[in-house]
Amino acid sequence: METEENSIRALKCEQSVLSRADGSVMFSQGNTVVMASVYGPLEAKIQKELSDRMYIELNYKPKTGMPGVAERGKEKLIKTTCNHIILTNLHPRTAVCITVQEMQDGGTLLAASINAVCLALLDSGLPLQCLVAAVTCLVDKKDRIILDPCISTVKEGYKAMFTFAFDSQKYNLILSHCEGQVPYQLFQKAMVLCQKASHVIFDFYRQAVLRKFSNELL
Amino acid sequence: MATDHKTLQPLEFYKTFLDRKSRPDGRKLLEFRKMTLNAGSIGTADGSAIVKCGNTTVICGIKAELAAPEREEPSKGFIIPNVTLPSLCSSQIKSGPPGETAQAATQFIAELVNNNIIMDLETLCIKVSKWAWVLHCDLLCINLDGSLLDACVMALVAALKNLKLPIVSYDEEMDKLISNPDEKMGFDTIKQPVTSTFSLFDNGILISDPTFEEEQLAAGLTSITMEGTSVTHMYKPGGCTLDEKQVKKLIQQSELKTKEVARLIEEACSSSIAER
Amino acid sequence: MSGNELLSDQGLRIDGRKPNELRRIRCSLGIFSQADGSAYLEQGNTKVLAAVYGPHEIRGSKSKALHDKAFVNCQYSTATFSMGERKRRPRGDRKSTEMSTHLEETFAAAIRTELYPRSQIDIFVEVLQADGGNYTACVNAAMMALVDAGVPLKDTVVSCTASLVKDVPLVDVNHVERSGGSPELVVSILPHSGEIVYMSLTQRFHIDHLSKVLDTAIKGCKDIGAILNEIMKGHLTKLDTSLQAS
Amino acid sequence: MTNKESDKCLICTPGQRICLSDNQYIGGAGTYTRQGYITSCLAGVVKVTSQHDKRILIEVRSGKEQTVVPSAGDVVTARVTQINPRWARCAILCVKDIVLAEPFRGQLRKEDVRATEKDRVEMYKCFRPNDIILARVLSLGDAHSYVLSTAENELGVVIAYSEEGTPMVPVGWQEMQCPKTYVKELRKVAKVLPETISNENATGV
Repeated sequence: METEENSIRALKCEQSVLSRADGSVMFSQGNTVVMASVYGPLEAKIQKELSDRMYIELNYKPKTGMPGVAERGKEKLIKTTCNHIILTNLHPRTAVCITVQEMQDGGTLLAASINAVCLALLDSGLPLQCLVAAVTCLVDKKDRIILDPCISTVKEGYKAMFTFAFDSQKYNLILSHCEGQVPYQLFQKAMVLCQKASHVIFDFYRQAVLRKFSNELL
Repeated sequence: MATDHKTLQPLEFYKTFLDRKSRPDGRKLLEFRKMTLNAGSIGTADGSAIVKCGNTTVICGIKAELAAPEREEPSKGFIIPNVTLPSLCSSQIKSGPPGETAQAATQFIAELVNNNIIMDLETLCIKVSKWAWVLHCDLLCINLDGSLLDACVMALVAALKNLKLPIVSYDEEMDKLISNPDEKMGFDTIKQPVTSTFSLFDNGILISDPTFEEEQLAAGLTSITMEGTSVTHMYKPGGCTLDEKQVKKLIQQSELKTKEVARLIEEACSSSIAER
Repeated sequence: MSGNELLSDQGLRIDGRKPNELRRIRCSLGIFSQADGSAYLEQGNTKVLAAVYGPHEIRGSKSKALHDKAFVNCQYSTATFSMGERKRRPRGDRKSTEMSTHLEETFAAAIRTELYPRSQIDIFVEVLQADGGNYTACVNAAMMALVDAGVPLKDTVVSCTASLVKDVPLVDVNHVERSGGSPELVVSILPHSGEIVYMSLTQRFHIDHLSKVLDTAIKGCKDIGAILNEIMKGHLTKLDTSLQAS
Repeated sequence: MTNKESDKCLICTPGQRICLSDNQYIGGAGTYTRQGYITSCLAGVVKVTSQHDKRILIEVRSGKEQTVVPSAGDVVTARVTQINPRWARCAILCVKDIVLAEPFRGQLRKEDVRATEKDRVEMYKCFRPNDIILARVLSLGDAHSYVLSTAENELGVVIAYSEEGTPMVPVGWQEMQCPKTYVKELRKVAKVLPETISNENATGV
């Protein structure tokens, strides 16, 4: 069961695209395009204020229509991931407002929005404990694991689709979200594959930051 | 004095228990709470079940209706789950529009149902692109004491097994549905996924089937849904990290619970009340 | 559903009860860990849950705070699977808000609210299966939950319905009898002092019958009160050993 | 109710008349007098205790610890949630020794912190968020919070956490020290001896 396509699609990102946001990024992974913006730390509303740490508010905006229950599910996933990677106890009684806007659905929306939020946080200069990289992989009908599937392979139908996110220190699992049913060994194999693929994304982060500061230093 | 310590310094109070590998309610770290299941207890619902995992109690009531299937999937019926947390179930839940926990739980159950894990939606279709069954599964949590997803999935599966629908046939020329009320269609052959929730502490300790306080104090939460030996869903919404060893340990632990619950559901559907 | 089906000539009702016979009552207390007080009540096929939180700090708008007594906040909601066909909005519709205000007025009269100034007592009621007499089952369940929560009450509150078919008063009306167009008198009383706290009548009947139907309803309330007291005492004797020690 | 001491204790329900309230009987907790009768307002066991002045006290005790609301004059345990130069906002956790199911909101004004030189109090030198304090309820206050005071020696900070997060040890009635980093922080310390402190520290106070 070799995996023919084991590379991550082309990654492109442009940071500080929004002038008024503290951190913002337009991120694209293959033809999935997501925009993320970070406003904060700002003054929290009275009832939302936490006395010992920063309150994180996250809104996920779909391309068309109003955010529904599915978007609320995604919001909770990304929000608890941010709660882990941002050092929230350094800014008690404040709030940060993170917005994720879907621009184009190329199949792996959840992974792309997590990577976009991580880049936006990098751009905003908030204190982070570690970085996070999310990878999606798909097990098609013939039990082949396809990494970072594009929308056409997803539309063909699949047995299962996994999204894993790893931290940059020990590459441990931070977030996992799966659809579909698959035997345990295949699940384990998919996770290990995604873990290796997350290195590609961490290197991309390093280059993005390098590119950003290089033209500023010139 | 213990109750003061618990309210003033909840985390330290709990850590003293964790160091001795036990928990305030006397359970070991990876031990599940007592589960009770009672199928078919609501007369007005087509299928119903009440599940009690420890103190967390969820009632699932299914009402069936008829509707035309969608154009893109003309041969599929619908299962519409809806998890409601009334303010009756815990002091933290305010009355008003559903909060984040309720919507996240509804989304979790919707994903489980939509990709044919529990049952094939084609069986709900009566006449392709004309008539299909719509099952409104309402999951009502009446006491929230942690690991809500475990109780919801078990209640939904038990209620679906308990569901009885009249057999309906489509009459071509009269363009009408004929149903003979005495014959009932059961759904005993559906697959039975089982969810087990664990909460993770930053010093690497994993505990299973957390209560409401344990969920608040924990650094992370994960729910693994399995069916037999295959993994259906590993839902880990962020929180502290897990390495492969820990993931393997969690999956073995939830395999144990899967057998336990499968037997419980079998017992419940034969007699009406079962306990472990 | 004409009269003679509701009441056969031998004087039996549809479900085989005699006109002055109550439906079977089953009740259990202290069934939830999260609530301060909770109760589950079955009256015939009507199944109701009640939970009490409080007295705690005023939540939401501060305008509701009463400086000298507690503010009683009730919420009545029916489960979507509790009726024949699926109910779209379990809480927001007019009938639920009306029921909630009636519950609030009933219990504001019964609870000794002057002991807890500027605080709030929440009573939540959920109807799991509705077979007529929903309001009465809710009042009885909420009262048992308040007793379980240890909230001081001036007196217990008991509620019962009564109807009139072929000049024969029926007590504890179920859904079939109510939807048959026969009148329904709902009464809530404080049994020891005999005061009527809440009374409502749907449909019409002649004024001469009023006293007859009202007496049946009040007698029904007193019988239900006696049954609930026994259940309360049974529950307390179970806890008695711990009471002896304290 | 007959006067004889029935061996099986009497269980009463709310609204049940217990006995005539005359000078010989007085109603205690869980009862109230109505139309000349002592009536019980709880479901519980009737406790008959005869007092030293030969009058008999009738009480009703229910299984649950009775629900209580902070009232003026009670000593309460609270956690400080918010500080600003004029007042500190806190969440009242326990009243006397009964733990509340849910915290009530309390406010400690600057002039109620100390009995001596009331006006030269600096709040940040006395309290920090997340400290556990003992305070007395002065009054019900305005619509949404109770007015608290720590103007006595036994009232003030009982448990405080240092920057590093470890519980600190009081070393004076104005200072507390972190056992790990030995950093001294200013607090308005309550002169109560928390059990966790061994005796030889007490002499240092």
